[in-house]
Amino acid sequence: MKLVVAVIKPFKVDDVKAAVQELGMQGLTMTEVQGYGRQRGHTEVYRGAEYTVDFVPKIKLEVICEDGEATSVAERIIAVARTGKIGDGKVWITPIDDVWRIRTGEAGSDAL
Amino acid sequence: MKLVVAVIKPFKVDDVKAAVQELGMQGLTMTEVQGYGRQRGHTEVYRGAEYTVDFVPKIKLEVICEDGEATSVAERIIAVARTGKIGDGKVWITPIDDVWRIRTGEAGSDAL
Amino acid sequence: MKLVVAVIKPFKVDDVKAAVQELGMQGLTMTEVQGYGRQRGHTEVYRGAEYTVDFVPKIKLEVICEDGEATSVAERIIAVARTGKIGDGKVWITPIDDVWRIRTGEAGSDAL
Amino acid sequence: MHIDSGDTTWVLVAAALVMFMTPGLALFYGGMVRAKHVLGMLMQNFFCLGLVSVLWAAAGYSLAFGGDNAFVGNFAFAGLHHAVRVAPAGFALTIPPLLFMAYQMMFAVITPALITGAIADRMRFNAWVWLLTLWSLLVYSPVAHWVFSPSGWANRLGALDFAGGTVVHINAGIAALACVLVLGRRQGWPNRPMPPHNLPLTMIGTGILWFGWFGFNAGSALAANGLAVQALVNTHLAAAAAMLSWLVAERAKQGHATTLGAASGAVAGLVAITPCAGYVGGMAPILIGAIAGIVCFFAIDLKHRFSFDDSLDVVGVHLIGGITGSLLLGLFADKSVNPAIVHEGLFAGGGVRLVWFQLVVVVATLAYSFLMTMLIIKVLDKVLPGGVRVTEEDEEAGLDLTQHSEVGYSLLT
Amino acid sequence: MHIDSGDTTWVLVAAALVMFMTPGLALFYGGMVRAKHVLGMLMQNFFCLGLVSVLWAAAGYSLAFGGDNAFVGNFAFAGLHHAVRVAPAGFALTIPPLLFMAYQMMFAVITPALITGAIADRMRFNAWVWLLTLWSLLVYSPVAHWVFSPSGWANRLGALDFAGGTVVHINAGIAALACVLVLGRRQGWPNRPMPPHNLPLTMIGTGILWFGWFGFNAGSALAANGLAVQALVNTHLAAAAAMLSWLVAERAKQGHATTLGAASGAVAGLVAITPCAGYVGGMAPILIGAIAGIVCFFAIDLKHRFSFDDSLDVVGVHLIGGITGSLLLGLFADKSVNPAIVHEGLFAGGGVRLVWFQLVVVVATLAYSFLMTMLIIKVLDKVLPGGVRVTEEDEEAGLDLTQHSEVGYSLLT
Amino acid sequence: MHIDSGDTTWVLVAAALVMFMTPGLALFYGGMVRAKHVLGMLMQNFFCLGLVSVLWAAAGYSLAFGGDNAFVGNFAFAGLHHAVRVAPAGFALTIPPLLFMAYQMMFAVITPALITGAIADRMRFNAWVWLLTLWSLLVYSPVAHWVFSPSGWANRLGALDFAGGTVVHINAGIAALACVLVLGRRQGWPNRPMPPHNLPLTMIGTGILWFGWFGFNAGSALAANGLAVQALVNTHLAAAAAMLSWLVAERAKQGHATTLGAASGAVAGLVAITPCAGYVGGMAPILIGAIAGIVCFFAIDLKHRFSFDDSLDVVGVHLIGGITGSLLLGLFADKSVNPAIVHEGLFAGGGVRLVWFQLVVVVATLAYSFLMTMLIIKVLDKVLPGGVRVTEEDEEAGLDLTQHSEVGYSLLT
Ligand SMILES: Nc1ncnc2c1ncn2[C@@H]1O[C@H](COP(=O)(O)OP(=O)(O)O)[C@@H](O)[C@H]1O
Ligand SMILES: Nc1ncnc2c1ncn2[C@@H]1O[C@H](COP(=O)(O)OP(=O)(O)O)[C@@H](O)[C@H]1O
Ligand SMILES: Nc1ncnc2c1ncn2[C@@H]1O[C@H](COP(=O)(O)OP(=O)(O)O)[C@@H](O)[C@H]1O
Repeated sequence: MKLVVAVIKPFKVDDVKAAVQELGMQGLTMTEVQGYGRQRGHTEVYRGAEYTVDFVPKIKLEVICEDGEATSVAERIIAVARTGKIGDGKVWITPIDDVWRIRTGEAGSDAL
Repeated sequence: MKLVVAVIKPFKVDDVKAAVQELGMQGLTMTEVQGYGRQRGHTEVYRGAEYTVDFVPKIKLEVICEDGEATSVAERIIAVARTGKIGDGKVWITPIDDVWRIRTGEAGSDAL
Repeated sequence: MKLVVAVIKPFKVDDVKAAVQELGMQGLTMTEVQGYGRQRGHTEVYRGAEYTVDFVPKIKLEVICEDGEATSVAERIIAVARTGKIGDGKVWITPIDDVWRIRTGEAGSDAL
Repeated sequence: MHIDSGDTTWVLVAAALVMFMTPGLALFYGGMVRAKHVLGMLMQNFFCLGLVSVLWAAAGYSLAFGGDNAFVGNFAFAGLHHAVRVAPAGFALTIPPLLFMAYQMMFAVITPALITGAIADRMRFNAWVWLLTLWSLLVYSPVAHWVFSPSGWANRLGALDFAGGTVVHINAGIAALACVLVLGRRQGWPNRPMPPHNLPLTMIGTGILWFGWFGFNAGSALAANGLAVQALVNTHLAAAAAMLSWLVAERAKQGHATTLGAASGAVAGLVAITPCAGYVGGMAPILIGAIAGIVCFFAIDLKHRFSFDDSLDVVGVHLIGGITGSLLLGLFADKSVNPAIVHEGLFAGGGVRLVWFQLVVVVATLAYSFLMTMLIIKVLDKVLPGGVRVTEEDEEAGLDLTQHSEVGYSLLT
Repeated sequence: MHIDSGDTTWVLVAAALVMFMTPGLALFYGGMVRAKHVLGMLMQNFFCLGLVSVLWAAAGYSLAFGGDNAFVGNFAFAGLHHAVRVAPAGFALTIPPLLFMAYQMMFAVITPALITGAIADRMRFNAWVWLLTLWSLLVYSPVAHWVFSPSGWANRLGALDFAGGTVVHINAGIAALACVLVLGRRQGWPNRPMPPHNLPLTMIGTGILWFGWFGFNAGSALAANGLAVQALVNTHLAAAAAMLSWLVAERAKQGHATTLGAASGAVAGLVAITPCAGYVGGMAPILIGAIAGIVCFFAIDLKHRFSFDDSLDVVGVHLIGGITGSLLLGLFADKSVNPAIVHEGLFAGGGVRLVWFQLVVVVATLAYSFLMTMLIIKVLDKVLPGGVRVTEEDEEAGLDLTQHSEVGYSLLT
Repeated sequence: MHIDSGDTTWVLVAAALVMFMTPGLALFYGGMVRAKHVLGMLMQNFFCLGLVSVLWAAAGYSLAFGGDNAFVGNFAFAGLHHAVRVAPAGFALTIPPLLFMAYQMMFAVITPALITGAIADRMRFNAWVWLLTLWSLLVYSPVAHWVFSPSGWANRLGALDFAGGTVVHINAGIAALACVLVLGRRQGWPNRPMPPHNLPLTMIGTGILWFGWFGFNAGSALAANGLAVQALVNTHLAAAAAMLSWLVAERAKQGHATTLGAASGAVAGLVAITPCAGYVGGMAPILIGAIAGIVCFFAIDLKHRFSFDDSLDVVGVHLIGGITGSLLLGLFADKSVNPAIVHEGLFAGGGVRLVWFQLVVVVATLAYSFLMTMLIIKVLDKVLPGGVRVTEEDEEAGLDLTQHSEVGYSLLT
């Protein structure tokens, strides 16, 4: 089992979700995160005091899938989430020892 | 070291926390996430415009534990977080290379 | 590739970000989380009803880096995030199979 | 009939202020529920402005102020018939009669709205619509007639209620208790924490309520005269003193003076001074407020002692606060403040007679309102498909989504 | 000239209430946009208080109420010259003339503010400043002159508009449409969900609007008399009835009565009763409100049918609601309510003449306002560097950050 | 004594409006602090309504308006003794004397509330309670006596302050500075970003403040006459002009016109016009407002230059704005607007005498208030266990949790 993690631009969530679904994945988990990287943040001004905010809102998606599916899921996300502008984000894959579905207790592939 | 990750229904947090504690785990980290899966989302209506919201609020719990404890932690979470209805969530285990406690710099088991 | 994960006190974010940057890391991802551990939470009172809140706001930082850099990143974070008081948090390292930059499709080290 | 433009202005403004209290109450309560129920709460309150206003024009006003029966009005003013030119029997108004109708309409709107605080987070909206309709016509109008109409038995008895201690607060408070007994507790109460989701919202509501209450109490003089001024001063000082005494009690008992406590104390004082506003003077409002603040602070514990889930303390604040004020009036009512008083209070040398009359009206209101409300809600629970309470799943998911298909906040889009 | 202190107080209060409506509108709209645009919306509204007030004192008041031309005022009152002592021609005031200026100023402020709901989330602030300046002087003042000034052609014709059905709502509503046609749709509309970010904020705004509208409509009697009372009652009942009818329609069509629907219905009723407030009586306001609630509920679908992104339904609520009220007045206007009526409505036995006059003024307002607004905004789009619309990136990032360098909420610091 | 119902209504309403300003101020400030301190801020403000009102009835009113000493009142009205029937010496009221007491009470409440903006996020609640008590009796009442009481030395001198430029704004502003100097800076200031946590809340507060300020300034005419009207118009136009000038300055200096800037500018204009409201006319309020907007915009930088953490710019806006208005009045005061003026302003041909008198009163207020406040807070810091400032940990955790055991928002339950 693998966990594919993607940090993407927020407005790409629906497209990526649809794309992942098309590949047959039945679910995913999404988290609101703040990203720091090459993409510049912004400046805020309150009564003359200027604050630089370096973090940019991003969405983190996590998809658990079979070992064999991981790369294709990652590639699909990369294709769909791309705008070509700085800050499009990252995708990475980490190993998973085991996974269970809480409702049934099923493990492994059956848990997905 | 292992990281046990659970995505559960929000109102189960307190029970799961208590259960994990009973197993001797000294801490955990919780994140508010949005889940997409078999469980249906809901529809919102604003002045006639209907929006389907596919994501359902979930809680992600992360517990670091010894290799040998991981499965029992996972099983305990599965037992406690189960309602038997769709959307109960997933539990998975990932490997950890090393862990430290920031306050003391202790590593490995001592860090927990 | 490795993923260094740190759960720290919120007001340490800027310092840790700066420190990680000095080590040459080009980016990181931050999530607002709630931690449970040795650090006590607090009590709230609303019209006589007392609620104990066990969870304490924490920040989770994730940094992807080369295998060789992981430990030094972790150590640097530990040094900077330390206040010496309970609740300073944890740092851990997990393996990553592969990583891509969405914008360009570059993989591995080039993705960072 | 002489119409005075100054008096007319004052009652126009007072009507507007009392109208504004219902949105204020919505926010006061809305901030105290959990985020997933906030719209359900706001809606139950705002809806009173819609439904009760129309019912009032159609029949409620007439049932409260038409005719000269001792127990209930008639249909003489139904559909606002004659209401433009004819004042209800027994009123010597210096304002257009229709303005009296409008001013009283705002009271009819906010009274049932008070109930929503007790039944928070678990009533089907459909059931609320029916409860509101029936309660407004069958409970509010008759009780208003007893007390506010010169032909009402309570009024004739010489019992006093300047601006609605019985009609509004005790009436709504005991009705709230009846509803809670039928509805049952929120799931998880009292073990699961249910902290207010947005106290700044509650404080906005508190500010609006305090502001509007000047119209409620001082407007009840129906003229811009010394009595209105006395009522405004009493209102303000009672709220202030009750805030202080609540905070002192809270600090003593639990170690902290809370923001919600300040708001709650102020409201308790406003409730208690409501019946007294035009009948007491000097430092009496400060005393009445201070007593009410402490009494209500301890009264909110009743629900824990007797295990009924009066979610936002309508019983503790409005019922007990209203009773406190109504009975204290038996002590403090003072003819030198208001010559219209027939029997003076105990401390003004009038003996216990007024205390006794006050008690009679309080008990009568408690009994009538409790029984009628019980009847109404039990019948509704039987008759309405699905009963009066939402399903467990819907309660868990929240009133906002399940009753109204909306969510309160989408801060992250 | 006799100054009555009661009347003066009422109009002082009414002016304050109408002023308060602009912040109320800001919140009403502000809660409905997405979080990243909330300050942009609040700012566009609050800014009207700053800019239009100064313009009004400088020239706008004079252009609306100076002189006796049928189409536009003159500069007799410019810079408030003479405005302290001299009432505009044709007014027999019992209040200080300067108060009339102030009261009308608040109308001039809120009218263009209504437009902001249609153009939400995509106009450059700079463009709004210019649009506001030109629209206020070239559109609002002349149309106000036509209808509100005794020498205006619409007023002379015998057409009726008690408090601004044409001048305020139709005028702003059709201008909003013109702006939307030039600006285009928000990115992603109508496919991308754009739910309100903070409905409690919208409900605060609703409460303030309802409260303030008493000043808007009942204040237009310019005296504290029976007419003001009738206007207040009409205003309240129409809002109530429209809330109910909107909710019924919504429930029937989509299965749920929503909080936003309750607010929207109430505003629709308030809009429709605005022209009628001092001209109808009895249960007519309930009828007018109920009709407006349903009509506007269906009207908000027009934008989907014709694919124009009237973001917060200014066309559906203000334009259509205003037309509904103005035309229904042709049916319901009733001399027994207000003897100043020249031609009575159809149902009061006055024949179709008033309907016809109402139609003429509605059409004239639609035509003039639409064309002038179109002209203004097209010229601005050419002349202003960067045009009237923000860039795609700025729209994505939000008006708050890009136009004002601020964010609305930082709840987690 | 003739009581006029129109005048009485106006002052009743004005009292209600000024009361409403304190919740408005609470929200205005509350939105600007960080989320963990929001209740602390709201509480400090709402608490003024409780404590100061009771103190005012007990002694404060009497110390401000009792007797005919030049420097301070006496105890003639203490406990509201005689206050129902007897007006303070020198007042020819057309309203019930008790109403004058109530109206002035609202000023006494909001003045110390202004200080909370400067001391945000770091004072123990306990210390605030004591500071409030002492400041109210020892600073507010005497200064109010000097200026507002006909027997006060400043009043006798012929210096002018229509609605509290010195008594309220300069007095609170300089007291705020004294408190800040003793309390010290917030941890991390000025390096750590401390952005406003909820600007929509601040804008709600701004709307309420603007609305309430009509009661504050126009109510100070104590009658519903041309003077009240002029004061209302001046108030509105000054706020409008100051909003514009602040935004222009901001835009010029930093490239953006901000929402917080619009709110701040409006408040600066309201502050500056306060002393002038019933003494100037024509376009003078626009000039005064425009000047105040720019002056205050630059004044908020003083704290950075001199490194004192006046957290929400009470010094920059209220102190400097109040001084600006008080001195400009020396130029613009105009007998044709208000015949009660003894010495006219420079531009009205009265020479520099009034400027000089204004300066004397400003300096006297600055000196007295600064020294007394300094004394009070230093003594409290010594005497109170724990001093006046919260611990470092408590400041980090927030006033809400540590002072009140509450949190402002729980949006996710
Ligand atoms: N080394 C890293 N570890 C974890 N997350 C990273 C890392 N570098 C970038 N990110 C995440 O990816 C996002 C995009 O990165 P950025 O450098 O701005 O653009 P790009 O990926 O297009 O080069 C960041 O906002 C951050 O959330
Ligand atoms: N493949 C997946 N990868 C990551 N998270 C998943 C995956 N499938 C489901 N989830 C998470 O588990 C939650 C529950 O899944 P769901 O399919 O709704 O019910 P169940 O687990 O009971 O079959 C989802 O809301 C989502 O957060
Ligand atoms: N076993 C664990 N698994 C995951 N997170 C943990 C674990 N133990 C602690 N944490 C996280 O670390 C934070 C700090 O832990 P705590 O025990 O309070 O202090 P310390 O690390 O200084 O001993 C917790 O708030 C929690 O977020």
